[in-house]
Amino acid sequence: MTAMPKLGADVDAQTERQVARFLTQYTRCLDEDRLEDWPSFFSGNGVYRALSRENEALGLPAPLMYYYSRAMMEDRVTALRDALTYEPVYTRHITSGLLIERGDDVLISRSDFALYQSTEEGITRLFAVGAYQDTITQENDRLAFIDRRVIVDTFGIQNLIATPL
Amino acid sequence: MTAMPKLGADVDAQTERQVARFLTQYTRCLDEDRLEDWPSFFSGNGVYRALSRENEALGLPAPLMYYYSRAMMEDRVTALRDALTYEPVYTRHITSGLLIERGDDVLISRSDFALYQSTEEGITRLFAVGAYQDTITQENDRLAFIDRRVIVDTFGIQNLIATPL
Amino acid sequence: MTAMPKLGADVDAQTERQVARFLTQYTRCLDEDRLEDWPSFFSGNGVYRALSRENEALGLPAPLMYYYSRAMMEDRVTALRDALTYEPVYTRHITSGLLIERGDDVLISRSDFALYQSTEEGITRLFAVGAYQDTITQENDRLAFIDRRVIVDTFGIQNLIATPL
Amino acid sequence: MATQPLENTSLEWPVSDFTRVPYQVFHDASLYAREKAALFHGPHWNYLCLEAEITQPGQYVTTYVGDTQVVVNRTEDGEVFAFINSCAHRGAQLVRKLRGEASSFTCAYHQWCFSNKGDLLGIPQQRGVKGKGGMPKDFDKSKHKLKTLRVATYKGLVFGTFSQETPPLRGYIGPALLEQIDRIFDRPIKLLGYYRQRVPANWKLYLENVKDPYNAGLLHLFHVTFGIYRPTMSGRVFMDESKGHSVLRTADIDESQDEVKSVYSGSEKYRPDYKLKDPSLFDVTPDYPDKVTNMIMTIFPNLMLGQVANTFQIRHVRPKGLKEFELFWTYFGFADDDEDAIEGKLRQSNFVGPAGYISLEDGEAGRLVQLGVEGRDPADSSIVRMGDDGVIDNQDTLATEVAVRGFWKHYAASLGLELAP
Amino acid sequence: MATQPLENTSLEWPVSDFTRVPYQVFHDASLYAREKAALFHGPHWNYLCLEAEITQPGQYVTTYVGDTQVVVNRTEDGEVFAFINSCAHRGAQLVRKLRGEASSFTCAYHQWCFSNKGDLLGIPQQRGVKGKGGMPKDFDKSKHKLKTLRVATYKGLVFGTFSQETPPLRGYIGPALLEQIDRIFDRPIKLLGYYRQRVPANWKLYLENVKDPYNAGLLHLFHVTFGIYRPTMSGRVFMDESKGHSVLRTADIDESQDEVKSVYSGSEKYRPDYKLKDPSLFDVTPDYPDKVTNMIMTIFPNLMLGQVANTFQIRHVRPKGLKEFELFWTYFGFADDDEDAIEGKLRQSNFVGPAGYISLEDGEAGRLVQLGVEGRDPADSSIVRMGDDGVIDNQDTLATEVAVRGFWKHYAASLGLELAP
Amino acid sequence: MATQPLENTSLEWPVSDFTRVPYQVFHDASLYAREKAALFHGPHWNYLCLEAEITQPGQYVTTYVGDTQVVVNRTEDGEVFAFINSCAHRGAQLVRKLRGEASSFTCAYHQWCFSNKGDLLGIPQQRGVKGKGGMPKDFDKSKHKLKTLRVATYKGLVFGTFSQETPPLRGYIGPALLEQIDRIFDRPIKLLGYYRQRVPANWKLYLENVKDPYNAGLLHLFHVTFGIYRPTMSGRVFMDESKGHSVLRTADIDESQDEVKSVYSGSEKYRPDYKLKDPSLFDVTPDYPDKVTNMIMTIFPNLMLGQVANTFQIRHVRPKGLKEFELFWTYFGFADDDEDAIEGKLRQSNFVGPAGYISLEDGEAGRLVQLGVEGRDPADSSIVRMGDDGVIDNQDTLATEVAVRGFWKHYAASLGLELAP
Ligand code: FES
Ligand code: FES
Ligand code: FES
Ligand SMILES: [Fe+3]
Ligand SMILES: [Fe+3]
Ligand SMILES: [Fe+3]
Repeated sequence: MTAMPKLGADVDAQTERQVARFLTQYTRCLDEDRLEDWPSFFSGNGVYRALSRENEALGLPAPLMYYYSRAMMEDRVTALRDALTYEPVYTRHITSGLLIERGDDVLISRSDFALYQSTEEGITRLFAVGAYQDTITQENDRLAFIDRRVIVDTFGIQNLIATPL
Repeated sequence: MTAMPKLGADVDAQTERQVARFLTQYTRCLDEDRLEDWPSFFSGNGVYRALSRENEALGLPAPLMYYYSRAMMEDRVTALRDALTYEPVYTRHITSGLLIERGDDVLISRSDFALYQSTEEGITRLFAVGAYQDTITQENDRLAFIDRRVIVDTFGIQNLIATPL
Repeated sequence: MTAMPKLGADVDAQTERQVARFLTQYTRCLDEDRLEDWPSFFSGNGVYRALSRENEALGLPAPLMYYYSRAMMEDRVTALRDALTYEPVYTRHITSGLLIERGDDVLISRSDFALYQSTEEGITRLFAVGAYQDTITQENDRLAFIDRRVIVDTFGIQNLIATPL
Repeated sequence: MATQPLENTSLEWPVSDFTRVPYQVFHDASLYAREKAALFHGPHWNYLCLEAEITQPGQYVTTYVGDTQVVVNRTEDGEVFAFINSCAHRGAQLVRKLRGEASSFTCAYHQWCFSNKGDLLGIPQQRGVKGKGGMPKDFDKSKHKLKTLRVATYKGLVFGTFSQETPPLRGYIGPALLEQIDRIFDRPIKLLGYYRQRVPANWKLYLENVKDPYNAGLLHLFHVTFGIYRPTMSGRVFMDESKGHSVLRTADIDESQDEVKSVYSGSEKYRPDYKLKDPSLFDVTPDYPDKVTNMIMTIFPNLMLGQVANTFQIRHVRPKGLKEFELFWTYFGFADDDEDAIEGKLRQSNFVGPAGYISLEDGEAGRLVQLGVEGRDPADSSIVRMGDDGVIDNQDTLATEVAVRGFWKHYAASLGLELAP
Repeated sequence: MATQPLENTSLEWPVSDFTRVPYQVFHDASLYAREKAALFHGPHWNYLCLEAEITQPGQYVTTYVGDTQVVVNRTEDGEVFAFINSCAHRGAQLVRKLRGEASSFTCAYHQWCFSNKGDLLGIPQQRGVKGKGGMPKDFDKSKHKLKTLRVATYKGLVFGTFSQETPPLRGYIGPALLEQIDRIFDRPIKLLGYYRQRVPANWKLYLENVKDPYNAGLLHLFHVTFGIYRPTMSGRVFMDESKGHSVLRTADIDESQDEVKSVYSGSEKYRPDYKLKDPSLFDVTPDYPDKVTNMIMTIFPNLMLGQVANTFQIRHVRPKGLKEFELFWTYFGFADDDEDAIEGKLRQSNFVGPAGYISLEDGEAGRLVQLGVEGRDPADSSIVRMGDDGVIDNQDTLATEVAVRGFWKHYAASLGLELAP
Repeated sequence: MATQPLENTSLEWPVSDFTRVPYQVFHDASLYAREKAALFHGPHWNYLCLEAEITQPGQYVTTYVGDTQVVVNRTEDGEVFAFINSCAHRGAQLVRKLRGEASSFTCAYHQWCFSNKGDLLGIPQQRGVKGKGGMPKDFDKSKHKLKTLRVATYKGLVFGTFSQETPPLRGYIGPALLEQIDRIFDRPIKLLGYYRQRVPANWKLYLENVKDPYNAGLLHLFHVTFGIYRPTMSGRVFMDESKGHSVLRTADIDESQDEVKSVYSGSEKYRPDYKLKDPSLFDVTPDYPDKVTNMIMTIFPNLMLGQVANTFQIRHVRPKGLKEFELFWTYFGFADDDEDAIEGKLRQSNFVGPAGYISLEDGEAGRLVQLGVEGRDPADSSIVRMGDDGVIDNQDTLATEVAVRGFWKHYAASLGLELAP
């Protein structure tokens, strides 16, 4: 029954709550501008990759963002804090559509997001909608991303992408 | 205490998770353009009806979409695939506000949605916000819509409605 | 591990469901225009306060809305119904990001929202995004807000705020 | 925009038989202002609403004449009055709900109060307060009415005009169209609902579309495959004297399948094989014995009244700036429809409206043309020659665009556009 | 827009006593450009900010003069300087945060560095690199300052002007208004917060509103019912010489309930019966003994300074294009306010701001008028006769629109608009 | 806009050596229409796409010439044809997907069918139906082609022009730039992906940016600190005859750290101390032995072709109205790249595109300048004197803005703008 994949069926309520909380802590961390904490959501050699839905659909590999180590993510944060010139905005993530299934030793998670940016003058724009495709590991009883792929529907990027999605 | 209706109070956590997953699988099916699977979320003589909040408020019956059998839904999908002329877009549903209560042999579910459309050039527009009012049945241990009513707040439709909401 | 605060860790699934349902009943109450029920979500001397993210960031106290008793909230509703001149709109809340932790005798809850307004001609605008910061009490086995702080990112208010957020 | 003088446009019409339409008409801001003055505020009858929406004294509904919001209401003595929704004092929008009931209208700003005929009834503090202030002694309430429209109705259709020159409504519509209106409104109607579409196109593109039987059998597979509309059916296009109004009419008679096959040889749209898994959509008893499956009437400038199978509807084309319009549908049945008849009309709502198998493609056609023509040079023009060049007259065929030419002829005349030398 | 020549508008004023306002002023794009040149970049003092926002040397805040963003900052020697937020090199926005601290400003694009007085301090690679490139020998840094404004302050209010012709600030404001400013700023203030509203209306509609005591007692039930403002109170409207500035002032004296009843006979807005379930909103000690409940001052072109009960605020009307403005509120109390006084002002914030019982209706009034007037013919005009026609002068009544006429008189003069023959 | 006559602008250029650029060029609507006619539909070669995107017969891709959408496709005989995406009948957008395969194109509206060379192949009901209607006898399909462009290619770059006057492509580009193109396209490329940015700025601000080596070493910390680009490197700026095209080129040679220190003394952007925790970003083998780290070529009017370290890309600057453009990136590697080389280019995608350490700041620069200049008086202008005044010619330094002046010189000439007297 295609509409009823086993997807997620075999994950217990407790795990589901734990993953949901983990994903929420990630977006809240960004929305509260605690960028320095962002890399800590990933395992040491975790991969963060943002891809336009266009390249994805065409099977083209060029990523919007591509960080393949926690160290690289820390470099990004340093650049954002000390070096790069971009518009300061407040962000707000709204998420839904969480479905989880268990892979071998990992959790496979899918969810959707809408990301809003508000200027210093309080004007809000929808910056992007898209999907999170995550592979999550349980390291000494905390969760961490092994791989987070962000599919961006709004790939006609409004000027630029500074902070992670 | 009007603010604390019994609504949902008597549905167990397990059922709540199951319905949440079912509703998410529905929107994901649409967002992944698996239209062919859409009718399978309904029971054989299930009804799908989209109504503008305007007609709803005025008590006028004219629906935006009205399919009263799975066969009719399959006809719609065929027309969308083979015949109709409309703009190709990527869709993304964001949902929240799920409340469930148990009717006799059925589940009554209420939830809200925001539906985004992104063009082939990556420009995203809010296409519609609204509510799902569902009657769900448990058929041989899977769920299916007996009746899905989609109330559309954004009834000043942006050009046209092609794929189901 | 900053990214993994204990936040919410110690709240049981049952409580989490109860709070989620309570918060959803609040937004649904507003979206269904049952304003008269709005004060009943608060304890008798509960406080409702809306603050712009700008003032919040600057540490300035001036609130957008400030009601410090259920009676005051009832006064607001009466004014909205009988006296004030403002544009009639349909509202729709989309929420996510619920994290709960237990304080002493109270529940501390954080969540995010996007609020849409649709005109009588069916045109929808994003009215505001922001966050709810709540202190919730359990009074004779029902929940009530002791304090609901609404942080408004979209503080460049589109004309005016009539109904509560 | 509103301040654009009437003269200020560079457009001249390239050909005298209107077989060409300069694309400029779809994206020239100066024309938009000119249309407001010449068409919507000029000597034409503009559709306002249905009497069925204001059956009781005190009922009002808001509508648009061009992009000007207008209030229409029924007075105690049963008459219908209409006025611009703007206060006679300092211009505030007077009525703030889309529809409702009121015996008089009080402005929110300073509470000037107007009768439902538009007369000024009262002014707070007219004589001042404590003997100070107030209006000048010579202030004359009778000189401060709301800006009203002349109103005329025919068979429950309500029209209004700002001009004194506009001829009587029946003459304006003309006998050929009146007959078609009579056919539909031979009995009381019953309101079934509204639809609203915001189409990203100039409003005139929708008029072109619904005056064009040529696209009807080519854009819409449903029309063709399920025999709602085929150029091989018995069909006619006819217009009024001015050529600004038109009717496309098809009846399911005199058609042979060989003809159909030959006309659609090689086309993807005709699929004799195509079947519905649930054909109950078509399993509805006709409302009239005359085998008419499709009747699309347009009344200049921006009204469409139509029948598609068992569905009956008003489509009011409301400009919202140069490149957008609201297509406002009033969907109705008949007071004496039984449950099955109503259910049939609700089923067939799947043909029409924003999601309708047929109508959704008309919105898309508007979008496609607007997109396409904006890339063209201003001097470029469309080719409107189907049905032959030259004189614009009624034709007993659906392989024609003559009614489109008729529209542009009357449009150019109404705006006072010159022909290119 | 910016390239619109000053002459390019068709507007002539219909009457010499400004009892009529052509609706064109609210939707004519050519006027918007003309306002920028004549009002905002012309010989007028435009409000910038409060000194209380830049108390320390190095503190800066951004603001707007018309729709031009301006940076205001305090230098080491305690002076206040202001300049357009655009680099003298290739025009980039120089300051990228709304407010902050900086002793100098470096442009992100090529790192030209400017002093907080607007002088060009340094240019990377001015002498080139390795003996090649760089600026011409004759390049003179002193010729490339930022575009600065003349700045003047009064009682902590900071104003700026681009013109050399603008008269001294005190003279510009005039003694009658200075006295009212003195009343409020008799002691140091304390910033309580900001509010921002994006009102879908032409900016001048807000000025009309707050210069109009006639609406104050009619639009706002709270005003009336709870005695914050009633036309039956002792009230005055007075203006400066130019009539461009104005004060509306009411004190809760000389009022009898019979008068109130007679004035509001038949009105829905006055509800003597109306009670609050929680009246603590009004249970706040007055800040001044003079029984003044309401004081609304406007300083031409776009500043409002006001007291409503215990609330004190700046309202800066910032145009954002022809049909939108930001209403930027600076809400303040006094340095010596005790906790109760502050709490009282926070409570009464429920009167003002975007959600305030009173102020929310002023945003709505702007929206309603903009909506209403766009439907009207360009030639139509509003009626502004309350308080009599003819000479524009101070009046001891609130049943008047005279200050609205004063605004338009000075507006027309400032833009050099002609009277219709 | 499209109807704007070519003459209708008030702009005169203030100085003959283009060391000043009037800010009007970035927000004057009349210029936008003029650019469409003179640059995009005029005698210039506009970039369309890469041959690599349409390698097979029948493949098509849509692109833009100015803001006009154009379809480019390869025919059976391997030729490349291009036409405006608007039907020859009534103008509908013909091709409705961004890219795909088709041997012919059928319009959705009335199914007119066109060959991939733009010829009209067939018209439904041309001879009418049942002997009635149809096209006039004299209707000549050959007179109703799509609006095609002349197409020319060089090393896989596809260009098109609407004008017959445009000189041959090689001559248009000129030998100096051809040589740089040859360097990159010495072997087959491999498409890696696309990026799209919607930058809230006039399209010409992006051209200014990428023709300006002066900002390259000042705006971008990464450039400088990690030695991708420093003015102290060996660098050159050269142009074609017209000065409209340009190349900025830097090679990592002849640089001493003392020079670097002296040039960046006092600057925050150069951080010799700055280290990456994960430097693998730079741990990629160069694609060429020539030590070139940065090559930015622009071909008038709106193409950029560039190398940044190991990344190669097309940046097509697509105007979307006066104050917005789409920066459309085509990111590519080479057919013979091995896995490591590809992986290296994907890593270094972190330099470029909407989120790239370097490129994100160029979008921001555009936003900042647009914001800044809109506040300035129309008469104000930018200062473009780095690299000296006077004659516009190639320079062996990066401390120069000469290529920016070259752009404006050719721009003014192409639009036929006068010099101020
Ligand atoms: S604007 Fe209507 S009463 Fe004043
Ligand atoms: S634009 Fe400011 S330094 Fe160049
Ligand atoms: S518009 Fe293309 S076929 Fe008619
Ligand atoms: Fe059609
Ligand atoms: Fe007011
Ligand atoms: Fe750059």
